[in-house]
Amino acid sequence: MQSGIDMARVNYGSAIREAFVYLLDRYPKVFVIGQGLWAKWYVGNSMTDLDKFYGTERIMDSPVSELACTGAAVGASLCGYRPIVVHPRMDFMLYAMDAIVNQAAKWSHMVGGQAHPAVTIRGIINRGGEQGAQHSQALHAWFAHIPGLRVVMPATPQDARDLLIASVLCDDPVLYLDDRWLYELEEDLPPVVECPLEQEGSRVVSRGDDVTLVGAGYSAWLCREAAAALQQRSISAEVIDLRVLNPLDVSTVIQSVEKTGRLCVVDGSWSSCGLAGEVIARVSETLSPRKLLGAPVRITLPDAPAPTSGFLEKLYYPTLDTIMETVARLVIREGVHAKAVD
Amino acid sequence: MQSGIDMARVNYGSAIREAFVYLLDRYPKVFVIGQGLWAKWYVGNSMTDLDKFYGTERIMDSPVSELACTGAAVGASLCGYRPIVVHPRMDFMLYAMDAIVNQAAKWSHMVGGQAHPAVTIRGIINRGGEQGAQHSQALHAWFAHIPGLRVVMPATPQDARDLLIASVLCDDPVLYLDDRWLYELEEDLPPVVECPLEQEGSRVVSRGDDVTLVGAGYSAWLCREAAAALQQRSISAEVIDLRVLNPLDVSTVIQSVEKTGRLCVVDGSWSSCGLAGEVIARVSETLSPRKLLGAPVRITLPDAPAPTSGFLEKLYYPTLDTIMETVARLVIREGVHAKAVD
Amino acid sequence: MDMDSFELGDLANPRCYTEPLDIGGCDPVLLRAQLRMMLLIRRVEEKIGDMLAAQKIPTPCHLGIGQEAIAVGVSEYLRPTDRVFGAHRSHAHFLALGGEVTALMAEILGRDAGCSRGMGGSMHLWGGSVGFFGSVPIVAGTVPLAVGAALAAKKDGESAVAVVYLGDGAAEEGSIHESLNLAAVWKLPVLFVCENNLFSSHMHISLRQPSNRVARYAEAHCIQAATVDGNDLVVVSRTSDDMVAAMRDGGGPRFLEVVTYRWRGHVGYREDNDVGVNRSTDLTLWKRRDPIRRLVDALTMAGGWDNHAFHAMDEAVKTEVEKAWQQAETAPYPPASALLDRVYAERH
Amino acid sequence: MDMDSFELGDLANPRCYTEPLDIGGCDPVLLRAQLRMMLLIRRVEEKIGDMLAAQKIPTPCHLGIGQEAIAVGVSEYLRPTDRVFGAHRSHAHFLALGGEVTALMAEILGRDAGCSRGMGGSMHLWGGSVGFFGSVPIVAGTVPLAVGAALAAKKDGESAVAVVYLGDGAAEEGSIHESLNLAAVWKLPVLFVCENNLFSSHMHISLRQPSNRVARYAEAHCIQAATVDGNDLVVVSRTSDDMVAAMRDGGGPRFLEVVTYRWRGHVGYREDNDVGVNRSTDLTLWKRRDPIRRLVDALTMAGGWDNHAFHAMDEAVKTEVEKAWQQAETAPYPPASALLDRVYAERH
Ligand SMILES: Cc1ncc(C[n+]2csc(CCOP(=O)(O)OP(=O)(O)O)c2C)c(N)n1
Ligand SMILES: Cc1ncc(C[n+]2csc(CCOP(=O)(O)OP(=O)(O)O)c2C)c(N)n1
Ligand SMILES: [Mg+2]
Ligand SMILES: [Mg+2]
Repeated sequence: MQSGIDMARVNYGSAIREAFVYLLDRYPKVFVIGQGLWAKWYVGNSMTDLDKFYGTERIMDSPVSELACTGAAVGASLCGYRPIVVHPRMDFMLYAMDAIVNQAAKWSHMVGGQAHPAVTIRGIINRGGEQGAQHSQALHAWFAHIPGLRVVMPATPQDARDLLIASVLCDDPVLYLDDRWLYELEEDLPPVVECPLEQEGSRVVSRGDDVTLVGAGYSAWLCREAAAALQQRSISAEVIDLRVLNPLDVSTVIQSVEKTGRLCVVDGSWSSCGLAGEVIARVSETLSPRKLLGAPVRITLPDAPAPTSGFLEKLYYPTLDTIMETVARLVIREGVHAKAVD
Repeated sequence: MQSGIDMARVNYGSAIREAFVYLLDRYPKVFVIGQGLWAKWYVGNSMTDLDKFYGTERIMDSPVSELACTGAAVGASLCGYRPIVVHPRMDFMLYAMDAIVNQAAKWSHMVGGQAHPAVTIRGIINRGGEQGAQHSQALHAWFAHIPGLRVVMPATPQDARDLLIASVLCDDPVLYLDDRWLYELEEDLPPVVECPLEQEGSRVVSRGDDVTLVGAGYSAWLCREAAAALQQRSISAEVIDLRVLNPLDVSTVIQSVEKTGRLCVVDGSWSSCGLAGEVIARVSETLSPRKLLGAPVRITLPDAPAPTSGFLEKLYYPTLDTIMETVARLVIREGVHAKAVD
Repeated sequence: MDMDSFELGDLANPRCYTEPLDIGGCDPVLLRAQLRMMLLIRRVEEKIGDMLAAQKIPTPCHLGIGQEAIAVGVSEYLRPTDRVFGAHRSHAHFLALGGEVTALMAEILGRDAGCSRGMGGSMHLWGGSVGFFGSVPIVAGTVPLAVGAALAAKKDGESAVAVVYLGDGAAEEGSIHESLNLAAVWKLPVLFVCENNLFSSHMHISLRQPSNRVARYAEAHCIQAATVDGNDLVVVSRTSDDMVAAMRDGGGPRFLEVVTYRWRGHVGYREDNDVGVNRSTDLTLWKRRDPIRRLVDALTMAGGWDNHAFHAMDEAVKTEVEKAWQQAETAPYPPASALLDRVYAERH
Repeated sequence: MDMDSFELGDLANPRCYTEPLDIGGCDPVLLRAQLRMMLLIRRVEEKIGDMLAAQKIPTPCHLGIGQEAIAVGVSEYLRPTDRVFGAHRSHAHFLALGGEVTALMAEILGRDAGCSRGMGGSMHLWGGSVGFFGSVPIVAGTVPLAVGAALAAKKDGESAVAVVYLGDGAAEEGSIHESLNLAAVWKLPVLFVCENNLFSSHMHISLRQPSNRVARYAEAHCIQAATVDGNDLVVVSRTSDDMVAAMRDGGGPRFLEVVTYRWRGHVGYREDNDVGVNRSTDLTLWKRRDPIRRLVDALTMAGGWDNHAFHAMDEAVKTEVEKAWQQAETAPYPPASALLDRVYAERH
């Protein structure tokens, strides 16, 4: 670390809170609307006491009306505000799809680029804990399917903070999707430097030669952990954190797979028409098949809604072990030291 | 054609109507609910005068309440009925996502397999004609992403009829997605033979050796037309109609690509996390890369909402020409007569 | 519960309210300007109808002929800093605010000179400079947006208001009710203008709702509402003036239900485009409740106005409309790059 | 508009309605059975609360302690052929219909013997044999489903009814209003039971709606509604009896608003789990409006019932609850295959 830069250790949840503080302090047009903003338990530690500091006019807890609240934020954004809508679970957003997909995503295009809904829609992925099928979904692939939306999925405390700031300062509608399973993750953060969201994309977060591991959000974290553990087995994995899912930039993935010849994509949601398949498709359509030492692999949820019983939950979610076994099989199947041909 | 079988020439729109007639005649528990069912123009010729024949109690036109109407159909299906909800455009279904995705898709699983919402949700893909961004979407990939739903997308008059019947007789929630651009397509239909939806899957609709062309719904039709035209250029394309998008069966595609070594997937919706990418991902993760003579290709919409101006619409939708050029490039790039190695 | 107040009664009866308007106390100069605006809207829409019939317009158009008094009355007291939203049937909403006829025509023809730069057509209008924040065809789609625009106005603290036009059919979408509640509980300056034309496409309101006065919903949300003859320019103007003034003073949301009837089918140029319920008898009667004719009659009775004056005005309007159409027809299409360049803000 | 009828008034005042119930004209045998059911529900939920505190239950549980009279009163006149839907706080709804305590406990513990075979936990209950069609935690999620069940009942023509429990918070979801309209316009036999406990998680109704009587929405949709003390078993029973009887006779939908208060936090076992509005003073008062105590007092005053009888009943109930819990605790988890086998019907 360079000296002279103030680093502060924060976790993912409080890094999100820091982004709110940063934005609310500096940008009077920023306000927040959503459910649970005046409660202590809805959004973990990611917004603690913001209502006390910034007032209930800027931190607006709301009736149970996901559609109108989201639509209202879209409308306010058309009047120069930069609202952040908070959905404490992505599952609740199914009520708000019209505002997000029919209105926000299409508004700029429909009106000839003359107005832009600069709204940020924060959807929290909040799985596990025996919450069951309606309180566990991660629907990022849906939003990544829709042109006009930007979708970010931070995997680290720094990204949790900086991508939220970038999302809110972006003139387009952005889905900011954070994951409760990451809230305890700690990191030393430098001071904020604003960066335009359009310039953010996927990033190599650890270097390796044998296999390319790709994920976003919590899955990117799993990939990093897996890479560290694979090191012990003498498998050198390169890890790529996608960070921005729409527009999706896979250039880093392609470069990496060109080098490693092997691809494993991890995603904590469903497989079919999902994010992992998209990454595999992009790599497959871009690279000559000869560059690949083996068929790419994805690790996703089984084709089932989330169960409640903790016993079944353990079988349901991808774990470090799943990834390590899969990667080991992928690498060993084709021999660690095979090299791609041109 | 075998003698003794009664064939009748019908178009896709009236084939849908025949399925309604078949179901309403034989199954007293079938009823239909949705917008425009008593109008002449909403659903083309696919339901003409059904209200006159079966009464407005079984053909229920509805208030403009997509969510409650869809939810009501789900509820009725839990009481032994087999309702068909009609959404004259898929765009309107964005209001109904909770009933489809949180409720219907998960109901069986959530209650331990003790109850099944045997509801059919018909969404019409109704593009073009300068209708613009909110009246042109084809969101089949979204539903293909959700376990618990079945998704069918008929490309021929016979499938339009038979898959509707199979959908309604299936005990699971089914999205039946038909396409207005196919309504004039004619075919000679044999009498109905009921077939369980679970046994339906993708199908090779024309044989070829040089390239595998894959599509669903209108895109499958485009593929068939393209194959016929490519014949003239001495390119032999095998065409696969996916028919059922969830659960998606790609065995035919894999077998075909094993033979042809080349894959081109056409989809009339967006690329990212869409159907075409899913097919490519499945093939890529199943087949050894050595089986491929070239990188797979997809032809989809540009990453933009649908424009209104007819001038832009022409640039927006994939055409026969797009497919033919793409396939020609794919085949010629790697040489028509190259063969895959094992 | 007082079910009487749930019914429109005579307001829905086309045999009533056919007499000349009561223009007592009105400014005659203003009235003539409003008449001209109503006439302009009508002639524009008639022209669009003709061009639809001639198959010169491919995009679906929803004509509001017969409903002109509403937009003209409501717009009278609005300012360019207010935020107005429409829906699928919004030509009048756009024009009444001062939106340019050529920009509307060009939009309908999908040209780059259109008010939405040719990206939207009839169902997607935008007019930032006149305070028209946009119209889109998803039923009820703009209603929550208008609530948000009112929230923004309240935060701005400069007494701007938001206005959203919605139909009796739109009132069946749940988001309307969520929006009414938000507006009420947060006391937002938003005027919901419900154009109750008794139909949602082919379906009469009696087939869709248990009673025909839509304002009962607003009242349930504790929003002050009025239900008036939507074909009476004077009543619409006065009521919306009062409501908008109260809203500017921090009085919270208002709901204005204006009872009217559209003369054409749900979509397209034909009169008979609605099935399921036979409209033709009613339509003949409703044409006698013509908002334009009733104002003209009143002006004539009041003196200083005659047939001649009317025809002169009409000719001028028609010329304007023809000119606009011709300009629009020759305007270029958007460039091919518009397809991708207008998706995100940054690519400009 | 008559805004008075929009307010709950004394019904929301915990100092009122604390006296023993008026049980005049009631069948004492029935009353005791109902008392036992209320007691069973309370003891079951207290047990669940204790087990939550002891961290023996991982799944989120929403306790309805204090609200027992509602489910018991409403269920009295329902038949197994009726179709009842609940939501996130539905233990009482399930038990009052005759759902087995063991099946509930096992479900909460995620066991295969659970009423949803361990796939749902506390927030997803199913009891086909007693007419409990399901409860799920998406707010308002089941309301349109109940409308559909009522539509099915009407089509069946056998005078079954549908019932759906919803909260005051749920009334803010647009789908409720769409559902009310469908029920009204199609005259469907569905009883909307709105448990107005004045809170939606941490938010008091005064922060969420412009007035606190939810039944005003139903009235706007022309649905006959009543608002009653939800902690008065007799009143709840009688009103729902009347309503259900009218519905069986083809009278169309009804809306029953029952005013109550929950004694625990929104989720979990604690009392103080709500923030933003200080509940503690009110909670102390509301405990004096205890639906069980008020019935016990009334029975005691009427004679033939005393403390001793109550304690005997209570002990029997507690024993039953303990036994059920122990059975549930030792029941096996669903097989691993359940994950995929229960997604679609066909794979059985
Ligand atoms: C969500 C949605 N559902 C259905 C439609 C089809 N549709 C277009 S306009 C309309 C009727 C709306 O009626 P109303 O709100 O009364 O407006 P009017 O046409 O009478 O002006 C309908 C059902 C749509 N565009 N969007
Ligand atoms: C669609 C949706 N939005 C938000 C939530 C979070 N949530 C769960 S229960 C609840 C409160 C509901 O209040 P009410 O309907 O009054 O029922 P009560 O808890 O008082 O019984 C909320 C907001 C949810 N589960 N689903
Ligand atoms: Mg209307
Ligand atoms: Mg409540």
